[in-house]
Amino acid sequence: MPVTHLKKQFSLPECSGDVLTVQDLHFSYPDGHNALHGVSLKLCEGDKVALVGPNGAGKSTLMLHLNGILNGHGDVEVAGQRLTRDNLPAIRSMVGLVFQSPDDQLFSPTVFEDVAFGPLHMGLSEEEVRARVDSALEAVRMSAYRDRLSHHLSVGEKKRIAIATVLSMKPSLLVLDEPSAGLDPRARRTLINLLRDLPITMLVSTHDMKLVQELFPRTIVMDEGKVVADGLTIEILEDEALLNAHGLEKP
Amino acid sequence: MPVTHLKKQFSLPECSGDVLTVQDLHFSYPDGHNALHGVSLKLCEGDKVALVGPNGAGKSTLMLHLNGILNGHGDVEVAGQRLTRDNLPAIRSMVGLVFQSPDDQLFSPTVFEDVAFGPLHMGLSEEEVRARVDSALEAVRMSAYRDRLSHHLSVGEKKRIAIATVLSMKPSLLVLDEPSAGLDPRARRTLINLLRDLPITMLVSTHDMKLVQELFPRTIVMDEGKVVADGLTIEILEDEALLNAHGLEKP
Amino acid sequence: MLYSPTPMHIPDGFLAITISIFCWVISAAVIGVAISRTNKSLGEKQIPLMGVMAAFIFAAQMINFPVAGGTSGHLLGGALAAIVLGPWAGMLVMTAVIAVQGLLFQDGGLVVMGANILNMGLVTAAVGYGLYRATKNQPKGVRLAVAGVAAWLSVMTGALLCSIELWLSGTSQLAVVFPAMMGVHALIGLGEALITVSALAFIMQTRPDLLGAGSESASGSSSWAWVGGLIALVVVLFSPLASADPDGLERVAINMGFINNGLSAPYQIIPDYTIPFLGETALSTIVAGIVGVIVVGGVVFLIGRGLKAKSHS
Amino acid sequence: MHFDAFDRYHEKDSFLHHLDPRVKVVVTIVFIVSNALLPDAAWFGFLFAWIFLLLVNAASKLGVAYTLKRSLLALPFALIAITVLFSIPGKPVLQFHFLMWDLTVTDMGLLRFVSILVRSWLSVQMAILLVAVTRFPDLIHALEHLRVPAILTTIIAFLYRYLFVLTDEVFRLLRAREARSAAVPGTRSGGGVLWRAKIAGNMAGQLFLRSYERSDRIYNAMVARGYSGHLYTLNPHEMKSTDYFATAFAIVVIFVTQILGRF
Ligand SMILES: Nc1ncnc2c1ncn2[C@@H]1O[C@H](COP(=O)(O)OP(=O)(O)OP(=O)(O)O)[C@@H](O)[C@H]1O
Ligand SMILES: Nc1ncnc2c1ncn2[C@@H]1O[C@H](COP(=O)(O)OP(=O)(O)OP(=O)(O)O)[C@@H](O)[C@H]1O
Ligand SMILES: [Mg+2]
Ligand SMILES: [Mg+2]
Repeated sequence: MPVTHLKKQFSLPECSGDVLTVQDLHFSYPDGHNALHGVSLKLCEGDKVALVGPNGAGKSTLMLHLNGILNGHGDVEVAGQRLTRDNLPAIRSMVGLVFQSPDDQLFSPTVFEDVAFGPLHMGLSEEEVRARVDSALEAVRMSAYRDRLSHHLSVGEKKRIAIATVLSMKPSLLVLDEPSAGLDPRARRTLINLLRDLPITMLVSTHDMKLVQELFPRTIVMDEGKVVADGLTIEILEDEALLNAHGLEKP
Repeated sequence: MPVTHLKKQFSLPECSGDVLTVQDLHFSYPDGHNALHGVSLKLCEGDKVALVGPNGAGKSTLMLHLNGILNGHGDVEVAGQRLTRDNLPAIRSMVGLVFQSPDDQLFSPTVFEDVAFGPLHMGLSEEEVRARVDSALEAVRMSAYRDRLSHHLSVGEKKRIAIATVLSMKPSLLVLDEPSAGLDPRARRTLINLLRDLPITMLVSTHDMKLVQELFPRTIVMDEGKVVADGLTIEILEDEALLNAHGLEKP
Repeated sequence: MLYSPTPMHIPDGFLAITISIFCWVISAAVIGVAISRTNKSLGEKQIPLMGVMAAFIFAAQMINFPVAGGTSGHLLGGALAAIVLGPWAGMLVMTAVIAVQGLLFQDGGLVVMGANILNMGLVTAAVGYGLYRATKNQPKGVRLAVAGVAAWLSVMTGALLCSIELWLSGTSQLAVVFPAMMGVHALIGLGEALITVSALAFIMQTRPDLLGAGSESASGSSSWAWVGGLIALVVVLFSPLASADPDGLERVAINMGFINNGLSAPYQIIPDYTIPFLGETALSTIVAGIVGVIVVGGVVFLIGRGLKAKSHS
Repeated sequence: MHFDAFDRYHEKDSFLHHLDPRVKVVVTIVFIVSNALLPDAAWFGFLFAWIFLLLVNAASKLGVAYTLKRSLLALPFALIAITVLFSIPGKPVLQFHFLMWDLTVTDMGLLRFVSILVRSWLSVQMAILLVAVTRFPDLIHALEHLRVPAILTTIIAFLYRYLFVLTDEVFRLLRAREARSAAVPGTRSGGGVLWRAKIAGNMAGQLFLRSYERSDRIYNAMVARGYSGHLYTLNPHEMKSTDYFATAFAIVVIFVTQILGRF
C-alpha cells in the first residue's frame, strides 16, 4: 500500500507555555525494529489530545518515551526541562503514565497501597501521602474503595484506580494508553465523564473513534512510526482519504 | 436502580429444528454469587445471534453452561439431545466455545497442535485429524500458519486461530465470547467478514454494538442473570429505554 | 536482558561424571515419587495448573528490587512453589523450570541437570514446604515468619549441596567454595525470604482460600515437617562445622575415598580393576555410578514407600 | 511487547535442522558425557571433540561465531574452579601475592583448571547448537519419544507456551513500577529496602494470582475441546535412514574421542 507519509497540516490553536515538546524522535527496538522515525509534537497547558493509528503505529512506543522508560534519539522536553538521565525521577513525577491493562498498574493488595506507591517513592511525608491518596481517589470518585482489595474490583473500577495511582503524584501531564479497551458501555461512559472533568493536560491513545469524537478537540494520527496528521478532530474525522489510508474508521 | 426485569417480547422468525434450547437455567458460583436466575432461549439452524448486556450480566457464565463446563439447574438441549454427564463428550464436539482471551485458548506451542487438540480428543484417526486441521485453517484463511509458534502471532491472528481450534471439531453451534475485544479497526473488519461468511449457527457475546448492528439479525439482552429482551436487532436498537436501562448504547 | 543466571546453575564440565550420575539418580527417584503422588492427589486440572505455575516461577524470577550499589534481590522460587502448590507439585514445577533453563538458555548444563534440579528444585521445595507445614495451625504472623526463614534456609541448603558437589568433583576446594557459596547465598536468601513472605502475605490477603485447608498448599502430609526440619538441621549443624574446619572435612573425605587430594585420577573406588584402552578412570567411574544408583535408588524408594504408607493410614 | 528474545531457534535450511530431534538430543548428551569422561589434560581427546563440534557447526550453517559468542555464558562460573590452580600439588609455575595470601600456581593445578574449562566450553557449545537447530516444540517431542514422563513434558510444553505470556506480564508490571518511580528534587526518594522488597513480593503475588486464574481459564478451554484428564498428541517424527547414519557416525566419533583422550 503506497501511502505518502507527508504530515498533513490542519489548523491548530495557538499556545504559549508548552507542557510537552517532542522533537524528531527516533527509536529502534533491540531486535532492530524501527518503531519511531522522527516524531515531533507539542502539547499546551490544558490540551486534551487523542493519539490514533493502526496497531503497530508506534503509539505505545512514543508514550514510553515521555517519561524516559525508553530512550530514543531526539528531544523530549517536559514543562521546559529536557529529559536526561539525571532529571528522570523528577520528570516521572510530572508525567503520569497509565498503561492499557490496569492489572499491570495495580500490584499491591489494597487500593490504598497502590495509590500511595508513587508518593511514597517520592519520599513524601506520611500526612502528605495520605492527603494525596485521598484527593486522588476523590478525583476518580472512588473514595469509598480506599481499603478494598484491588484484585476483586471490576475492570471499570480498576481503570479508575489506575488513573488515581498517577494522579496522586500530581502530574502536569497525563498519558493514557487505550483507556477504554475492554469496558462495557456503562463503564466506558463513566470513564469518558471522568476524563472530561479532570482539569489536566492529557494525551490519550485509543482505537475508539467515538471516544475521540466526543472527548478530544485535537487528534494526532500516527502510522509506521510517524505523525501523519495533527489537527482539529472535526477536520480529521472528515478526511476520509486520510482515515482509510491509515486503517481508521469514521465513528 | 429499580429496573423491571420483565422479558420484552419482540418479533422473532419461526424456526423448526432447534440447534440449542436452554430452559429455566439457574446457577450460583461456589462463593454464593447468583449468576443466572432462570435463563431461557432457543437458537435455530443458521441463526446468528448477539448476546449483549453489561459487565457481570452472566453472559460468560451462560456460555460455560452450553457445553457443560458449568452445571446449573435447568435444561440445556443441543440438537435435541439433553445435556447430561453421559453425553458430555458428544455435546462438546457439537458446541464450539471460543473464549475471550486467545492466549487462554491457544495453549499449545504450535498452531497445528492447538487446532488438532479437539479432533485428537474426539478420538479421530490421524489422517482425519490432519484433514480437519487443514480445513479449519482454510476456513479462517490461515493455512500458511500451520507450523507457526502460537506466541509469535498478533492478536488478530490469534483470534482467528482460536476460532479454527473449534471449527476443527465441526461444531453445529459456534459460541464466541467477546471476539472483537482489543482488535484494531482493520483486524476487527477481517473478523467481521470471517464471521459473516462462516455458514454455521452462532451465539456471540459482545460489548461492540456496532458489530451487533452489522452482523447479527437477532439480539438477546441479558442483565443480572436474566434474559431481558430477545428479538430482531433493528427493533432492539431502536428501543432507547431498554438500552439505557441495561447500560447499553446505540451504535 | 532481565533474565540473569544465578551462581547456583552449574554448567556442564564442572562436576565429575560420578557426581552427575549420582545426583541424577536421586533426582529421578524423587521426581518419580512426585509424579506418582501428583497423579493421585490432584485432579485433571493439575496439568494446566502446574504448567502455568512453572511459567509463573520462571517469570517471577525476573521480578527484582534494587538493594544497594546496583545490586538487586530476586526470587529462586523453590520454597514459594512448594508452599502454594504442595511439595510434590512444587518439585515438578521446579524441575520443569530448571529443565527449560538448561535446555533453552544453557543456564545450567544438561548432564549436570540432575544436580541442578536437586539443589534448586527438590531440596528447596522440601525445606521450604517442610518448615512451613510445621506451622499448620499457627496464626498468620507466625506462618509468614517461618515461611521467610524456610525460604532463606532453602536457598542455603541448595548452596550447601552445590558446594559439596563441586568439592567432591575436585572442582574446588571446600575451604574456598563453601564460605563463598554460603556467603553469597546468605544475601541472595534474604531477597528470597523477603519476596516469598510478601508474596504469601499478598495471597493470604486476596485469596486466602488458595492457602487454606483443602487447597493444593495443604496437600502435603505432616511428615514433611520432619523432612524439612531434618534437612534444615543438617544445614545448620554442618555449616559451622565446615567453616570451622574445612581441611578436617577434606581429610575425612579423602580417607573415606570420596575424593583424592586432587591427583590426576580422582576416583579410585575400585583401583585394581582396569581394562587396557579404557583406563581405570572411566571404568571405576561407571561402576561407582552404578553402585550409587543402586544405593540411592533403594533409599529413596524406601522413603517413598514410607511416606505413602503414612499418608494412607 | 514481544519476548522473542527467548527463542533460541535459528531458522536455516541445513542438514542439522532436518535431523530428527531425538538424534540431536541423544548425540548432544552423549557428547557432553564423553567430555566429562575425558581425563584431565587429554589434549588429543579435547582437540578431536572440538573438531567434531566444528563439523557439527558446519552442518548447521550457523557459523562458528554464533556458538563462540554464546559459549562465553558459562565463563563466570569458572571462578568457582579457580582454587584448583593452587590446591593441587605439583611443580610451581607461578607465584604471586594477592591481598593477604601468597599463592602458588602449580602445573598440575593449571592442567586441571584448563581441562575443566575446556570440557565446559565444548559441552555448552553443543547445547547451544542443539537449541539453535531444533524448534523447542520438537525438542519436547523428542523428550516424549525418549520416555521422559508425559507429565513433565506436558508441564514443559505449557511452560514454554506461557513463558512468553507471563514474562510479558512481568515486563509490563516492572514498567508500570518504573513509570511511577518518581522523585521530587531535594527529597530522598525510593523508600527503604524492606518496602521495595515488599513491593516486589506483591508483584510476585499478583502474578501468581493471575497465573492461577489463567490456568483455570485454560482448563476450561481444554475441557471445551474434549479434554478429560488424558492428553493425546500426534508425534510427527519418524527416523529416516539419514538419522540412523548420523547417529552411528556421531557415536563412532565420540568413541574415537575417548580412545584418543587416553594416549
Ligand atoms: N519490545 C519490542 N521489541 C520489538 N519490537 C517491538 C517491541 N514492542 C513493540 N514493537 C514493535 O514496534 C512497533 C510499534 O509498536 P507499538 O506498541 O508502539 O504500537 P501501537 O501503536 O501502540 O500499537 P497498538 O495499537 O497495537 O497498541 C510495532 O511494529 C511492534 O511490533
Ligand atoms: N468464578 C467465579 N466465582 C464467583 N463469581 C463469579 C465467578 N465468575 C463470575 N462471577 C460473577 O458472576 C457474575 C456473572 O459473571 P459473567 O462473567 O458471566 O458476566 P459477563 O456478562 O460475562 O460479564 P463481562 O461482560 O464482564 O464479561 C458476575 O457478577 C461475576 O462477578
Ligand atoms: Mg499500544
Ligand atoms: Mg464475560
